[in-house]
Amino acid sequence: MADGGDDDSPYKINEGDYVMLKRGEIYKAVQIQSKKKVVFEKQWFFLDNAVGDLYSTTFEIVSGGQLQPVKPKDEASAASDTKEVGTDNRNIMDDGKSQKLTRDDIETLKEQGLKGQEIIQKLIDNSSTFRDKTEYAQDKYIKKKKKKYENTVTILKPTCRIMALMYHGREPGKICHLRYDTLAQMLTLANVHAGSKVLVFETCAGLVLGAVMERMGGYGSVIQMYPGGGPVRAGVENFGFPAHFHDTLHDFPICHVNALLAGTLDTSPKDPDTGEEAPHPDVAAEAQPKMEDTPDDSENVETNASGEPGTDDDRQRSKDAKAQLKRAKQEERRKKLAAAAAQLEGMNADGLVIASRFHPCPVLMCLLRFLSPSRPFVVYSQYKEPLVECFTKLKEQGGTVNLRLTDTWLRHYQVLPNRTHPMLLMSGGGGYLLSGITVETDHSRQANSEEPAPKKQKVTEEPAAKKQKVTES
Amino acid sequence: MADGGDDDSPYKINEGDYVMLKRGEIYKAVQIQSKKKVVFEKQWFFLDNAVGDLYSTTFEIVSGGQLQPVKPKDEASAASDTKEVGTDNRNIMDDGKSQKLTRDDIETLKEQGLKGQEIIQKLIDNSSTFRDKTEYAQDKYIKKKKKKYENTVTILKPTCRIMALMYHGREPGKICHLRYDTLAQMLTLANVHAGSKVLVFETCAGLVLGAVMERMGGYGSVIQMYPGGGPVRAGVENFGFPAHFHDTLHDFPICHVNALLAGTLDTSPKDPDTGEEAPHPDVAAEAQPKMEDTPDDSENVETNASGEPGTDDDRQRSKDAKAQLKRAKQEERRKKLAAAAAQLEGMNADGLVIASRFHPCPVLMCLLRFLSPSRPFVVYSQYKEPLVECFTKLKEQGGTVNLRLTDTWLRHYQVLPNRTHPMLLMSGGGGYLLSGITVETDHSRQANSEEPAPKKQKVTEEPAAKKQKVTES
Amino acid sequence: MSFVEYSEEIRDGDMAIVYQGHESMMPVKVRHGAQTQTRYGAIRHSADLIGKRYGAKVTCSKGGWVYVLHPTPELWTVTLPHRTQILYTTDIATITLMLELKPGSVVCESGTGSGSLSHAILRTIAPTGHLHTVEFHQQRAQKAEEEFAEHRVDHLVTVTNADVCEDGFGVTGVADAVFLDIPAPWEAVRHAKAALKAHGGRMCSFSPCMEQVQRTRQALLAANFEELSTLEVVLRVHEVRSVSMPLPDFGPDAEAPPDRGAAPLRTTTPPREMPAHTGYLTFAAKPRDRRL
Amino acid sequence: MSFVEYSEEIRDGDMAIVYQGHESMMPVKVRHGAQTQTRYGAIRHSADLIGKRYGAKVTCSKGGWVYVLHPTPELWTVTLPHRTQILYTTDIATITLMLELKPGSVVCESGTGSGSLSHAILRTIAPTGHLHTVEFHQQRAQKAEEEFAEHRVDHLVTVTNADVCEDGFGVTGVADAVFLDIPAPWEAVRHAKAALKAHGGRMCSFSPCMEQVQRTRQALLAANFEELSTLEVVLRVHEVRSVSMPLPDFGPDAEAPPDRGAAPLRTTTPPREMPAHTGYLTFAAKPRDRRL
Repeated sequence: MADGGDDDSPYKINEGDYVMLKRGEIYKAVQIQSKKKVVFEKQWFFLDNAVGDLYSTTFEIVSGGQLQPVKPKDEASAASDTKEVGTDNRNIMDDGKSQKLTRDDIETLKEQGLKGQEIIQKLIDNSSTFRDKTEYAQDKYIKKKKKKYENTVTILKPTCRIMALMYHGREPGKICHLRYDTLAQMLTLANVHAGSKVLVFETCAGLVLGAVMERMGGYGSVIQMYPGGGPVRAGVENFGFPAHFHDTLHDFPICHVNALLAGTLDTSPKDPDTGEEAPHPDVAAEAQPKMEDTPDDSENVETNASGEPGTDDDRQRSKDAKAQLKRAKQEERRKKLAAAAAQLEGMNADGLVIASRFHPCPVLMCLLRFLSPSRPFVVYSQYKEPLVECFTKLKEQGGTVNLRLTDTWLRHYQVLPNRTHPMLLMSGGGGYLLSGITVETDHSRQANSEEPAPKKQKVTEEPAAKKQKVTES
Repeated sequence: MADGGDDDSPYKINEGDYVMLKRGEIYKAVQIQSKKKVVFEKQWFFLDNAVGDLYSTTFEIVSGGQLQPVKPKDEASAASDTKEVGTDNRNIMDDGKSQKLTRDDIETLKEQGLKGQEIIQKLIDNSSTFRDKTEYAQDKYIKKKKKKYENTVTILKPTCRIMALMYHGREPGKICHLRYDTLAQMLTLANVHAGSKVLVFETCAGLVLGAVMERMGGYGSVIQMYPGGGPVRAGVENFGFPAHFHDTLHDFPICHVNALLAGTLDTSPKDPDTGEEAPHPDVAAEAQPKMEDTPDDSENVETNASGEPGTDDDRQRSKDAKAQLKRAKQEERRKKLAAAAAQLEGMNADGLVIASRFHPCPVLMCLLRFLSPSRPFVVYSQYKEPLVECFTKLKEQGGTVNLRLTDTWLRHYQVLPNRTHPMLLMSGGGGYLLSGITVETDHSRQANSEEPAPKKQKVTEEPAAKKQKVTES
Repeated sequence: MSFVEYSEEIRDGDMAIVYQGHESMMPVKVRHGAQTQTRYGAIRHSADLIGKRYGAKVTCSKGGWVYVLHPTPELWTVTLPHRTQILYTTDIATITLMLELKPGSVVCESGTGSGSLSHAILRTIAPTGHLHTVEFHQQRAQKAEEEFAEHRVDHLVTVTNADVCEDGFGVTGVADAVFLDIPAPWEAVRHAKAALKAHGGRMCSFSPCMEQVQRTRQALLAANFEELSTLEVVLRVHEVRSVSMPLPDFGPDAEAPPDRGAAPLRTTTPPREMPAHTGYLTFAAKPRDRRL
Repeated sequence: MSFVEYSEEIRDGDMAIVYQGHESMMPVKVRHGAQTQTRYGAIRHSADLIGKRYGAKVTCSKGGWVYVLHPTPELWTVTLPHRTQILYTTDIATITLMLELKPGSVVCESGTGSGSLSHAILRTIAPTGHLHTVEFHQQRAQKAEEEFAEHRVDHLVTVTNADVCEDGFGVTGVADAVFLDIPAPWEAVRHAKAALKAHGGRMCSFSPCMEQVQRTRQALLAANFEELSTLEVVLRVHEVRSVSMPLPDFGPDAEAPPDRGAAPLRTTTPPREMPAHTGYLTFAAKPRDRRL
């Protein structure tokens, strides 16, 4: 290859890296930490051996939970090799004797050091009914056995795609059931790109925020508008962004939004030495997380936890230190708040992305005010009804055009010789999106005036859609 | 063939038959009437020549609007023969000169007696860009030209399938946008079959009623519960059922339902000679169609229309005749009402099918009372929200099990060598169905008691669907 | 009780459906003196079932209760013992309509499989139609025959144990409709054509894979079938739910009253995973034979 | 204005989108002294556009008014002059995420076509990435190049007029991602592999027909691509509507008050017809070269 001289270093796994573990379609985000036990798919192991190896390497978990790189050939042995499919099951009689290997046999194979995939192949070879099973039944069989016997793991560099797949597969509740293709639509519809200034309001564990930051590439600025006591973004950590990305990230508590809009938010510095505990109720309010607003915080416990043991002396010293630390932290918070407020005050953001468990209507109506005219916004909701409400309100109020309420149907395909068909299972729904573009608002604002054409009011029960041209084909 | 001795007579087209005209995917229901001009796809012709020929014959419309059977070979010349597809259009330059045939050329071809399909083939042969067009563009081209030049029509025996396709394609507004696959679900979910007693409430031009009657095959009874001044069922005529089918059809105006349930409906006979104009306000109410309730009636105008000219004498005579006719009609109506009431009074119907533009919730809650326990019901609505309301109400009230709110996705496929893919366009939606089964209601009825299991109340925001097993794969 | 006729009352020898919940139903053969275990305890057929009305609520030995439902082809489909992959109601409904089945129709079917579709066909073509169903697997053919008798529809059906691709349906020129659910439907197309009436009729082939569809359509065209149409129907179930979306707190606002708390909402959610594919349905029409 | 950077103000030489309604937008090249006809009359660029803010409402000569929008790849997709079938936003969004595009990505694309996807790629990979786009058709390649310049993204893109199946992308070992939208993608798989970085990368092929997908996947497997995944994304647009469902009249009822009239309802309806298929997206990953 022409560029065989590529430097491997950007592709090397380092201590402290945030990485993604992968087995089949299962992902998990972890940090590479020395001698830290990791549990993945009910197996535990250590990532120490992976350090210095390259990303995308597949490892076998060997004795003592150590990782050992798998040779490329083993890697390629896909389940599809093992399949020789029966097109129907008219010859199957279930006599409970279809598997010739006993449990003892399998234990012996394991002791002989056979790898997961090899054991599964043995099981298939010794199944008298496998070949006659329908493909669907074969898939189910292999999946079950794989879960039981496979013990490899691939280490990947985190990306938005993988993070979205992981959350959707493992913890859809944490990301409001936002499906990856829906996230893809959001990033595109909001025209998220380097150099712009994007507002994000999300309660998706930081997945949406991280996705926006990845698309910004460290250029421009992202302002996270957060509810409750503090920004929730465990997911952003897992993206493993370079440090300078975080310089472009601001956050602003929504409980100050009205004050900011009214011009009553005071973010001027106070003398940190006066020792005043809470110079501004506004800013101090932040210090107390409102628990009812942060049910998604469970991921954050590691960073907050501090119930370690110590002597009484230790405790006194730490008390003083804590007080000082608290003041320093308050000052830092103030500065951050001032910086974020400055970003917002121009009312000239370039994009708005909302994806939360909150009712989207008040969120959208409030945050839209921070956008420049001719800028896109996109709102996600797991449910259609609240977006219908947003749509109606925006139509009444004006100031936006090109409103669309959509969802997508995602279908995966099995493409195999003589066995091509859509996958037998699919996601039931990926949630709904409302997107649009801001425009300059009239000085003399009228209801329903956002559409240029002097349109006739619809009075019939006929869907207006009839007249709508199909734009997507 | 073993049964070569088949008698053709049941397959012969007769004067007076209700038939379906078909061209491509376009259908129209008409009656065979001597010397009656029929307009179909902007062409007019007479069906007289079809009488005596067999159903499923394709005819060419020749001079003077006469029909002439097409020889089987012509029939088989499908559009797919004409296609030799370009896989992309990278070579197309649109210079406006792609068609070598002039308008005059085409007129000449027509005068030479070339048939539609032949003219289209000529057009294709003389198009310099056709071969290079993408398939999508080719399809569009052929469809356009077909519409312009084809002049064949196939005469089919009406069936529920064809009627459903026709209404969905031509006049979806008349059938509340009920798609044919949704109608199929309804008939199956309601377990409509010969020998049962089925209630139908529909404002779908009679399509749903006709579909139910077809499935009953003239066995059992169908009771049409109708709103407004009279049952609307132009569509049923078009099914062309044998006369005895109509003996099994009853109708009952819903404005008498409460009276019937309260036991206050009087259907006893009156002396027709007293000349009393409206012996029972109940029954008379029917005589005046309430226009606001029958916007779908436009199809019916032919049967009502009677503004023919005549002399004054004629008018006097007809006035007397009319009065008598009116009394006779009232008596007939009374008898019919009594018969329908008798069918309903047992409260032992076997099935309930609702598909209307009315809010389904009050309709369902009222008509469910006429069902025996352990009988299926199915409610169609173009919109999901009213069915959600039905669902909720039924859950509160009890008396039903196995409730399901569903819709279907219908996808057609193009399957051609190297050109297999889903059709490029699909129906946006086929409407929603709520189905369930009645059960005996408790004497001491409790809210939420219809489910056998003492279930825990759901309090989380997690969809219950998580726990739900996939039953359909 | 029969699958083609409703009864009011549960009788000895009936097949009844015990409804324990939406996803938990089971078929029970009602026999004097027999007992059936449910998740809420036992039910005694003589005391709890026989003579009761279908749809009745029956209290089980542990104090819980179930409903006893009249069988329908649709309830049978979700409770029948699987001997094969089966056809489900969504596809069955589409097949029934698109094949134009109705009382009096004569239908040929292969394979019989677990009889899911067969029962639905019988329900629709009764009381004057007939089903000729051909099953390759001997034990399955026998079991189906037993079930048809138990369900009192055996007078409407002929079960043949044969390989339809080799031997056809055993009847010629009698069918209004033919249905194929076999691995190589293209091998049975000529038999389907022979089974259909000389005046024409409709057929349907169900196949999970697109390659099967492609080969079958080639065979159909070669056999002069017309109006080929391949389609797919996917069912979506909507779970009705009440949710509550919290309202955000933007801080004190002079203009507007505080709007805190949560907005209740009635909505539906799709299941997290749903069946995306059962099979492709390919329909075709046999035109009437030329000779006529 | 540029497709990769927002401006506040409309300037001479910009490309702006005139919004006349949801389904009626058009791109306008802003030029001192020029005029553009809209459905509501003419707009004069010097007086009505230049110096105005993007998003401004502009009154036309006939008294009607339009909005002038800043161009985005998405607005371009629905307004661009079609020289070919184009990719739409739903597919573009999926491709962008699944190919892991971001600022700095190097991407190879063929064919350029009407440039719908190209603009979206450029938006995402700016300011440090690069797009190598190969177009077979000479005039189309030239037109695309002109448009990129007009849209001020030409510094991020190299347009090549070549047959990618014969000649490849003209670059080796540089791409993070490759996208193919050509009639015979299988013929370009080896070139895609060569264009991707030695450390690996992702590719996507868009094809309308399943047979194309099948052949492409065979070629991908033969070239040792991994993690093959074929999918399809179908967009549904929901039209928001207020409807009123009449309430039925069951006659006088002693128990309940009459409940006549109509129940208002806010709901959504799907379009009567919608695009059901654009193409299948097949994704694959090239593993890192063995030698490393």
